[in-house]
Amino acid sequence: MNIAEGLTALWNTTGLMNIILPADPNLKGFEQILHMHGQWMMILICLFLLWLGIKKQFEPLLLVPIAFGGLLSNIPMPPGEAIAGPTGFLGIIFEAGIHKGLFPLIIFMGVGAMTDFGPLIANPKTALLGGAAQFGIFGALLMAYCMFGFTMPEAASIGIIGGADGPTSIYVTTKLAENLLGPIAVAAYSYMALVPVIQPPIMKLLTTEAERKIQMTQLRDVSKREKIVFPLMILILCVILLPSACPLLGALCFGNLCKECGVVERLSDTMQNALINIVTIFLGLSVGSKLSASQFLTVQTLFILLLGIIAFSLATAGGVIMAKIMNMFSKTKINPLIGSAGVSAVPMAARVSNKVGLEANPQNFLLMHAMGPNVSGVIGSAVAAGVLLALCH
Amino acid sequence: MNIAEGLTALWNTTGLMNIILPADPNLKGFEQILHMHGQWMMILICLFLLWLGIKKQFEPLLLVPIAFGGLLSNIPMPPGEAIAGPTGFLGIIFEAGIHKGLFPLIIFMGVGAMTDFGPLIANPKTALLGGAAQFGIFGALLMAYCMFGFTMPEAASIGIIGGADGPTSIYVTTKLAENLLGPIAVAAYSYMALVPVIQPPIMKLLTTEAERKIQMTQLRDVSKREKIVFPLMILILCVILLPSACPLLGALCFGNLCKECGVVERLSDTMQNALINIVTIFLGLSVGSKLSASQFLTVQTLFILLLGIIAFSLATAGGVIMAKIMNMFSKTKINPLIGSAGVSAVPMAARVSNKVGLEANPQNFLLMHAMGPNVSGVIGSAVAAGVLLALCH
Amino acid sequence: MNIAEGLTALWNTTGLMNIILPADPNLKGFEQILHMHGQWMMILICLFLLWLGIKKQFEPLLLVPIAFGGLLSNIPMPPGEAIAGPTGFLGIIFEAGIHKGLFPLIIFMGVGAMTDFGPLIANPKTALLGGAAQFGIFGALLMAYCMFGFTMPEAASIGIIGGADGPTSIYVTTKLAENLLGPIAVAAYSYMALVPVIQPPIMKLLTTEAERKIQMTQLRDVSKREKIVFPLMILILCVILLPSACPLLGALCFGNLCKECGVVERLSDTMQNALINIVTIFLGLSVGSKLSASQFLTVQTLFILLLGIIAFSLATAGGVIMAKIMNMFSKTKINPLIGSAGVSAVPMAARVSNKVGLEANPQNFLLMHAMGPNVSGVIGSAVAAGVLLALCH
Amino acid sequence: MNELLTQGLAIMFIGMGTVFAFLCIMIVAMHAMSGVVAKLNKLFPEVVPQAAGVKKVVSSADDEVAVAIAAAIFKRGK
Amino acid sequence: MNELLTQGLAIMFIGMGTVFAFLCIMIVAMHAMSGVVAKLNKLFPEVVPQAAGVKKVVSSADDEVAVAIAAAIFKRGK
Amino acid sequence: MNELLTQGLAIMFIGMGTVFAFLCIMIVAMHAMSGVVAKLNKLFPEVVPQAAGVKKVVSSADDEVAVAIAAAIFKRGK
Ligand code: NA
Ligand code: NA
Ligand code: NA
Repeated sequence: MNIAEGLTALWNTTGLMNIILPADPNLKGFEQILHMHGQWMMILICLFLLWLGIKKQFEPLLLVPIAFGGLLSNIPMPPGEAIAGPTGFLGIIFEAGIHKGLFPLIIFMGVGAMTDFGPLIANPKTALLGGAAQFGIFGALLMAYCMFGFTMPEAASIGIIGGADGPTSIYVTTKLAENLLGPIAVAAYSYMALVPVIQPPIMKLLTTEAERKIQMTQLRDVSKREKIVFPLMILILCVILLPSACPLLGALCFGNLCKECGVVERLSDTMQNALINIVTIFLGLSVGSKLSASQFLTVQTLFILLLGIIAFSLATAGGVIMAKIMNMFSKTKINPLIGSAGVSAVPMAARVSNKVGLEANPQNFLLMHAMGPNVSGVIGSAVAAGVLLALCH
Repeated sequence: MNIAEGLTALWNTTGLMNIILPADPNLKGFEQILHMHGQWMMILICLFLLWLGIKKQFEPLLLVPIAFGGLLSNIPMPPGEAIAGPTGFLGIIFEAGIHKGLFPLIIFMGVGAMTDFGPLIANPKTALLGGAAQFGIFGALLMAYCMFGFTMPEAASIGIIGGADGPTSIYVTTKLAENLLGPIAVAAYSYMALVPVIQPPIMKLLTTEAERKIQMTQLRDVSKREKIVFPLMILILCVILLPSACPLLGALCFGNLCKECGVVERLSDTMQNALINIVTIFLGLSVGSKLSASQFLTVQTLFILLLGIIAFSLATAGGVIMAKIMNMFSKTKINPLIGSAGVSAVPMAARVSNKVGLEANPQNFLLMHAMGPNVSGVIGSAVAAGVLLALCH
Repeated sequence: MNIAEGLTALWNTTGLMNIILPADPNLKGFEQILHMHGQWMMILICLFLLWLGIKKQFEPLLLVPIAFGGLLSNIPMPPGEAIAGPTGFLGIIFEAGIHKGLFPLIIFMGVGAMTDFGPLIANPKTALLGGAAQFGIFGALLMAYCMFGFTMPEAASIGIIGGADGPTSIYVTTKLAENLLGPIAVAAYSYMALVPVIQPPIMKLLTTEAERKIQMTQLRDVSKREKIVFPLMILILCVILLPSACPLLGALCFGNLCKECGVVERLSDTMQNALINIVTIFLGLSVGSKLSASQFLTVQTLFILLLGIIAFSLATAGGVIMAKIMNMFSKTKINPLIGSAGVSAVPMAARVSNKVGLEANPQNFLLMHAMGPNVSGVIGSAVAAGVLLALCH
Repeated sequence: MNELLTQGLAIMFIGMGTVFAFLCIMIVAMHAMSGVVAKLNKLFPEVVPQAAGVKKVVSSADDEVAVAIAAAIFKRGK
Repeated sequence: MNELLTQGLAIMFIGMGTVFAFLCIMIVAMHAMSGVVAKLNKLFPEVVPQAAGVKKVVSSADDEVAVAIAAAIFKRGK
Repeated sequence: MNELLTQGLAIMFIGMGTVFAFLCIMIVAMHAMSGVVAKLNKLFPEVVPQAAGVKKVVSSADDEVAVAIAAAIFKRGK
């Protein structure tokens, strides 16, 4: 090898040479453009996602790694050496952590170890609000399946965006429609960050000023024993009724039991910190590695983004309307604003309820009341995920 | 699929349908009952283990994850999707971490990084007490092999319960008799928690009031250099004499060297905290995944539980008697109560020595003296494990 | 098996029996000696490396685990059970973490999360010093290839020692010449620790007293935005110009972006602590597992040690001379002592610049000025690594 | 299209039905649990075991460290 | 030997050339970036978003904990 | 049964023998080590290297951070 040859070899590996791929004679029109220009377009999109994460603080803990993973996976590399390929850095992590389903479950453990089910135990009926909010999942599924031509497993994965629960979305999509993982993850986390924007207009539209002013009575104290028994009870119910939801709910309950039982604080601390952080880094990067042009720059992605916002809106509406229905039959009224917290997106949705409530009545602190539907929304989404995994597999 | 079909499909996956398996025409009597009813019985047993861990605080750091892993692995799932199966969450972790032997070794590293060999270095002859306590291992092995019909590798795995050292038990059992991993791990950790109950009567039975009042002289100071050289010395001895104990003792010595050398505190801290905690979570869950009815609800498990307590008792007696023998030949008397600390179960056994000693003589602080046999018991068990791995493989 | 048989079996596994292997009739002379006596010689060498790490504090965070891994891997075990073999503890970790390239990249992430590029952004032209210091890499490569008979991939791996960057050395060597990983890693980390010894004489030889007294003007403030954009800019440049450097620079930039963007502190903290510490433990141990006699006790190792120190010296000289050349063409003089910091070895090389500068002029604080070339040296080495990976693969 | 709609609606009804069924049973179970625990709390007041619990939180591993620290202090105090 | 030297020197020139090319382009890009960012900082002063940024650093996960803590305090304060 | 007992006892004797052999050699080695180290400690008193050791514990990675912090303080102090 002399200098000229070496320079040529090096030049041929540069991104300048490969960022625009040569035309493929078998492709036409838009597909051809995508094939040729997809990589640098994806790099721009990932930079936009980074901006959303850093500047707009859209769930930055996930969106920054996802977007960076997307950047890395769209680097033009010689075939067989792509960072997201089977022997590449991100490809290996994806295979070990996402494809086999470990990472979302570990994150769910951490979520369990951070969640306080006390407000739900103190006011069990608010669980119904978390159930009604799952209407977002099935409404979006129905539309995706009947109107947008997705297959049933794809439609189920898209619908689950309405669960407003990142790890659940990633877990279900990996099992049912891995090809849509990139756009679904991006949609799920983006819309979770947009909860304070999406929800308030819907909440105000569906409630009267008087309803928004309803004050709720102080929650009762919840004893330690109840908090310890609760995760076990959920798991047993899940075992009896819906085993397919058990990996997700089992991980959640394990984390929560470790938190509440008070004798394994070392483990609970680790789940809430070192472990969840490490897994978040790798989950984000490797989910991002699925942001390839051929899978992301499609009309399907637009549909997914559209269906995702529909799912969030339906979920919000479902929770609020359920609260109003419950008020028809119950003497102790609940403020329908806490219904919107049933979408999960813990604890942002509960904060939105609180904020809108304070606007109507400055003495009306709904935060703790909204935590009940909020955490039951997590359980509800996991149950819905179990149903979809059982039926659409 | 219409609603009726869907509901039927879902109903067939429920635990209600599958928690009691249909009768197998090839099985009879007790085996048939186990086959049909084993899963819910195991769930009850796991709930009992959880209660032991949480309420009775039996080694909760291990018993809570083990019991929860047992719960998860006994959930009736469609074949091929079992959480403890080869593609399930716990199955994957078990394969990667336990079957290949990594987790117990990593925990042993952390144990090394937490252990202070100073009291042993200050009074080397107490190592003999830690040796004598290994009689529990071989006594139980002998009984398991000759009286209970276990094979030699199984008997060796059962005997090692008497080492009172969880990671050693798991490491050896994984190599020699993986089918017994569930009951052996449960027995090992349960009895370690029962040390304050099992040991005192044996200790009092074997010693006179006068012996229990023996006061021991203050331990000398141990210099930093001795503490640094000690783990290397152990490793070199192990290399020369018994390479099959090197994975275990090597991990222990590495952790201890990192602790004592004083120049890698970052690593030592990590081994004692983030790393050991993360591995404990996954080790516990995946060991628990071996708590299946077919492997746990057997008469063998009863034998193992019985042999385990015999092993602990023999180990305790061995240590105490050895101390009395040593007193016959030595001028500086040692209090035989520190002999029982030779079973390991660091540092609980040392505390028991201290407590029983204080009962006999309120001025008699045996804690530091008991740490010598206590840590040498860890080395002794690892040596015994090496012998068994070399001969029974 | 009776006692005699058992004792014989056990005796045959002891290290005493196997530490000196039987003569191989096919080998002669020095090779025969190595074959027979290699293991205990390597154990002595590893003890020496431990002494360097603990007593002399040569990069102890890496050298202690590497040396201990070397100890463990030279334990005479029955074939198929070697700790560094394919089913052994260290062999499994090596395969999963080093061979697939994950560990060095994860460490590079952590390095990125600890690095402040501010001083480089404030004074961009100092990047040239970090470039000139890469002369060490290519000078040593040339000598290794032309004078010492190494193949090109081997020569490239040896040259990269001159990058003074541990993870880069390990990453490149794993890809190009895995057989040399042991000696190259030892050389890289040892010489990085020797920077305060190797560099000052060269620096003083190449500079005049007047030059060493040059005072540099205060660096300007760097805004948060610049620090956030910088890692992205580097990555984009790398994508365009040299995709083969993208895994390394991508990991570095990801870590740095997480540090600077300010919205993912949890992740940045984890990268700088739990994650980098855990990976350092396993990287060190498993790199050490390549310290086998047949690969380390060769004349090549001597050559590598020699070439390594040449590489460091050339790198130092390159940086200093470049600074003097730049002073010829620029009005604002830079102190050539900061040129030596271009070798990376962050932040030790920058400290050496500062110390030698203070000797010449007690008012001359060069530390922050030297951080510019120091961190650009990291980028320069990664670029050089990319070139070598692209051309020598 | 019609068949799609039938299937989609079937999934929707089954799904929402299961979610509500699960949550309703959960609500019932929570009320039952609260009742049982309230009785338990009366029979075996929580305070004492709790306090012990908090104390004993230090795990065996921490104990080990604690012993080592105690030893160190003991030495130094001499 | 001669061919080795040619090849070795080729790698050296290509390598050093690439390193310097990369760093020179980087220097130019850094100057450009500094200019652009300086203008940006004038147009949209950094202070305000920064302060917000620092405040909002607590992640959603931390929030959850914060809410739980707030709840606990709230209860106790009663 | 008889053969089982023979084998079991053989393992027992070998095992306990090995454990005691190992520990006895360890005891001898510990005494030897203590002697050697005691002499070493006289020849090269431990205090000085120890103090240095403690100081230098901060690893190169921490140093990096330290430098960054120093830089930040330096800037602010201006
Ligand atoms: Na939800
Ligand atoms: Na023991
Ligand atoms: Na460098």
